[in-house]
Amino acid sequence: MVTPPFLLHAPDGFFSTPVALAMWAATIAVLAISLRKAGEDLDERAVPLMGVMAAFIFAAQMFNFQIPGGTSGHLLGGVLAGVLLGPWAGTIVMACVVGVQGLVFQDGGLVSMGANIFNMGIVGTLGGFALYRIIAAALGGELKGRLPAAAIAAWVSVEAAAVLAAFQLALSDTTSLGAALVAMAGWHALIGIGEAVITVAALSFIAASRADLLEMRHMRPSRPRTALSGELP
Amino acid sequence: MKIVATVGFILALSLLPVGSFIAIGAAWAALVALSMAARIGPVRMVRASFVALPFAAAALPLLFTKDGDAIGTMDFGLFALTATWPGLIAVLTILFKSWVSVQAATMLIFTTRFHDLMHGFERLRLPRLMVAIISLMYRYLAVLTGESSRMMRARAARSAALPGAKRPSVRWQASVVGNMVGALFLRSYERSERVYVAMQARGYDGTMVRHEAPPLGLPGFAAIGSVAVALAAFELVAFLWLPRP
Amino acid sequence: MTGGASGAASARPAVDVDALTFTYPDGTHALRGVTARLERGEKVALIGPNGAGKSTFMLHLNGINVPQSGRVTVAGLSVDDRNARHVRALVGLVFQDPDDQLFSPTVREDVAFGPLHMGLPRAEVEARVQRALASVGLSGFEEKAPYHLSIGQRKRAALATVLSMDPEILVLDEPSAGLDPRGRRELINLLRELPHTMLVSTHDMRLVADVFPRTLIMDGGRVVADGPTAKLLTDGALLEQHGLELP
Amino acid sequence: MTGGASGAASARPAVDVDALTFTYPDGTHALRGVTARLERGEKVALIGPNGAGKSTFMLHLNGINVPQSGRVTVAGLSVDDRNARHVRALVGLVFQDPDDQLFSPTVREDVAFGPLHMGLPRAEVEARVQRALASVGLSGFEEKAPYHLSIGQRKRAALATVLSMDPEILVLDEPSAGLDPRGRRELINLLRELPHTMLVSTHDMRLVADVFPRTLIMDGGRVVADGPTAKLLTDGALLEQHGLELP
Ligand SMILES: Nc1ncnc2c1ncn2[C@@H]1O[C@H](COP(=O)(O)OP(=O)(O)OP(=O)(O)O)[C@@H](O)[C@H]1O
Ligand SMILES: Nc1ncnc2c1ncn2[C@@H]1O[C@H](COP(=O)(O)OP(=O)(O)OP(=O)(O)O)[C@@H](O)[C@H]1O
Ligand SMILES: [Mg+2]
Ligand SMILES: [Mg+2]
Repeated sequence: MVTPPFLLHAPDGFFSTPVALAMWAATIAVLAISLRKAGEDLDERAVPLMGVMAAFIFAAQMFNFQIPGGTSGHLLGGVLAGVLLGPWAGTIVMACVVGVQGLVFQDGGLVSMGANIFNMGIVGTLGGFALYRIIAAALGGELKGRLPAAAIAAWVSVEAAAVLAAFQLALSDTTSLGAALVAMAGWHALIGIGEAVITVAALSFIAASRADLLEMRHMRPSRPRTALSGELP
Repeated sequence: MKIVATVGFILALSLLPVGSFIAIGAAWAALVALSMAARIGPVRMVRASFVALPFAAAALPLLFTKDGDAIGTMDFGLFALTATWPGLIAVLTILFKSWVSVQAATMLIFTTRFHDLMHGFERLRLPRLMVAIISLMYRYLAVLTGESSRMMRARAARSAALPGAKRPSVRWQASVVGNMVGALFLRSYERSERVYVAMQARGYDGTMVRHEAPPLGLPGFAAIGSVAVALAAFELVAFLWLPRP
Repeated sequence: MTGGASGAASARPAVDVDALTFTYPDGTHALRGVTARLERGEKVALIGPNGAGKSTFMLHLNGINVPQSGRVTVAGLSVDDRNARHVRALVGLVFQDPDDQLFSPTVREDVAFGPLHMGLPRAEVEARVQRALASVGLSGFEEKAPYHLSIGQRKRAALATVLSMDPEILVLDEPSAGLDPRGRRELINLLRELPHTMLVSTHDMRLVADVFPRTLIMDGGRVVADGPTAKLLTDGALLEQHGLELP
Repeated sequence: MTGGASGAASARPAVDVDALTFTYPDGTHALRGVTARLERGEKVALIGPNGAGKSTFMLHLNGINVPQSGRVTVAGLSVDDRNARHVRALVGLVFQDPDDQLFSPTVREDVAFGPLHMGLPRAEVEARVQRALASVGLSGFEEKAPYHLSIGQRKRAALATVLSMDPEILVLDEPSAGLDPRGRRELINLLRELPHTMLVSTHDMRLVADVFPRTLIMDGGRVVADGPTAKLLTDGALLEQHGLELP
């Protein structure tokens, strides 16, 4: 019933107005920067690529698995989006995902959307990607080093989003900091493990099938393979 | 226009002071009246609004952490939790606010076609790149969630169990999900390439040409203005005159 | 021992479906009383226009959908929520799009998924993987990424992913879709060789005529005809009435 | 005025391709010297096994791929980077999967996409949308989301998205894939009625026999046969050699 990562999708009413508006301001500022940066290194393929990728993140969050105890785990996708699309485009895509979830599917509120985008889209993707880059560089930059880097970044990104949400709830006087931290951070420490396993498995799957897609930060057209374009070399 | 009104409405709600149950109730009544006018059964709206419930857990601790007159104490042996009146009121305020807000947003969705929503965003100066991404995303949501549910169905079809055999580990299941995510990514990536070629074939060269959204005009601004005045008045009344416990 | 699925079942029909109905949550009446019976070892085609309910019906045979009313019995085992997982070991369901079915980085892992999930020991899993790949002619492809296979190879790999579970009954949804004529020919030969009880839905009348002695026609959520393929596929009026055509 | 595309072209062939080669960046030689010529108003089928190069060839006719060597001329206009945009207004290309082609939230927006990008005025765009939808039998579906259409309707909507650009030449990749027999029949009637010059790739030999007087067979990146359908499709040895089969 309760799909835990979506506890990060706060509905309206849980953040006080000043907190919600402040987070909106921060979100808009970062998105503006992302749009400019993404505009610099994406070509006219950007629109179809990012549109379909946003739908992909959304659909990928549907895959679930049973955790003993009756709940189920699934992907959040911030670090994955950052690694696959680059940090700026990934941030924009995640913002669209969270935005549509709030607007169309009532998964998170409208006034609180600024905070939700900030926690999941910006901290998760931009922050997660930065961490991924730093660790990957420290490990030598090879694929072998990049997978553990992605694992750590994925775990930290979920945990950081949860801690941030806890602080926002406490600042809003919705709950006490201690209780929020214990509930959110504790629970998401576990969720984060799932996130890390899924992110690593997804990246190694892609590395095994289309390593070229992981090489480039922004993608170029390559071979479209329709359902029927048969015999491969 | 509707977007502005909805966000304004929710903003006004969230500004209400703790304990303004009458004001929240009034806002809810207004919403229900509107929904009747728009012929969406209130049942449909209320049902859609229960998504906020799981989040109630986050507010519950407040019940115990506010100082004030105690309602009751739960004794857990090692420590005791004391629920207080101010705590209860705070929790209820949050829950009601959030419940009514969700219904307001639901109503926006039920009464506005996605297409018009996009036009609305263009008027609100959402960057065109994002508008274009969101419309494409919305279009391909159905296609890709269809793919992901078929993949899950195929997984279920092979998830057999022999009597007495042990369950596969959580870790293994999580990595299977990771593989499925990877497979879906490749399918989606290739889809995006085919979509790009299909767009190119019809003259796309990087800019999305669309019909301009019809301009808002004087009536539009007047409507927004009056909504703003109404909400401000509502706020004032709620702060100054309506009784709160 | 729950039902003597393999030994004692030989006298029982492989599949026995009685007055099955199914309505999707959005109110679509997809099945309005389906009754059908397959004997062990029979190969039966299931044809009918788009939306007839063929796929919905097939999902019942393996417990992914459970009967809302009516009854489905597979190898003597009644299909319900409780033993759906057990039934899945008996019925191998292959979907139309092999990309839905192949979600592992290598062919081996995909074919091993079912046996691993059943909790079989490692050596047994490996033996089954080898056997399943050999029977579809893909021995030696263990380490390939399914992604790099041609459409015809992916179709066969998808079949191998359920053969490795040693099912008694194969249920295939549109196996020939998207194949070129040579690929179709290979598929036809493969289906002829496999010894399993088979129910196969398709729009490909040539495939029906070539492989299946018996045919069911569905339309509007019901089985509207059931008989020898040779007889049904020459009844122009019947086919016409259900939006089908002569092979 | 760039080439008198419509008036003076009547004497010229609709499509003229000479010694066209194309290699993908990964080194696959997809086309190894394709030569072909279509007269105005001709309806030609393009058949061949998976991977023969049919789709790659079709992408050249509309300037999405430009010739690496050899020459492609469409209605007297040589296809190169410079006039690719102009060529796209002459050649309507429809892809196999209608979900790739229908990328807008409503049918109207999708059908209007081409004309809008040609810079036509609003009223003209709307008139063309109506005309295109009428000719595929989908008038009244303007506000529908593609998601809510059946597969047959989506296929026809995809065709409307290029008809609205008023092309001279239609290039269709696998138009009958996934349709049930009735849907196929409707498609066949539609293709017969449309007056355009047509090049259509397919694995559906019945479709070829029913609609196209002339057929091209491709294999291994070359056109290996070209002639009247009636003659090619009865040449069992030729078909066999290229992995095809009699209709
Ligand atoms: N983007 C690409 N990059 C590299 N190779 C490609 C690409 N697209 C196709 N190919 C290869 O080029 C060859 C021709 O492919 P093409 O899709 O044109 O064949 P086709 O005749 O359309 O096949 P089908 O009947 O399966 O649609 C094949 O070997 C294919 O694998
Ligand atoms: N998940 C779903 N929710 C609601 N309705 C559905 C769903 N899946 C199928 N349907 C509807 O149920 C009916 C039967 O569909 P089904 O897919 O079983 O037909 P089919 O015979 O397999 O058709 P096709 O030949 O196109 O595969 C159709 O009217 C279809 O629109
Ligand atoms: Mg079906
Ligand atoms: Mg092709």
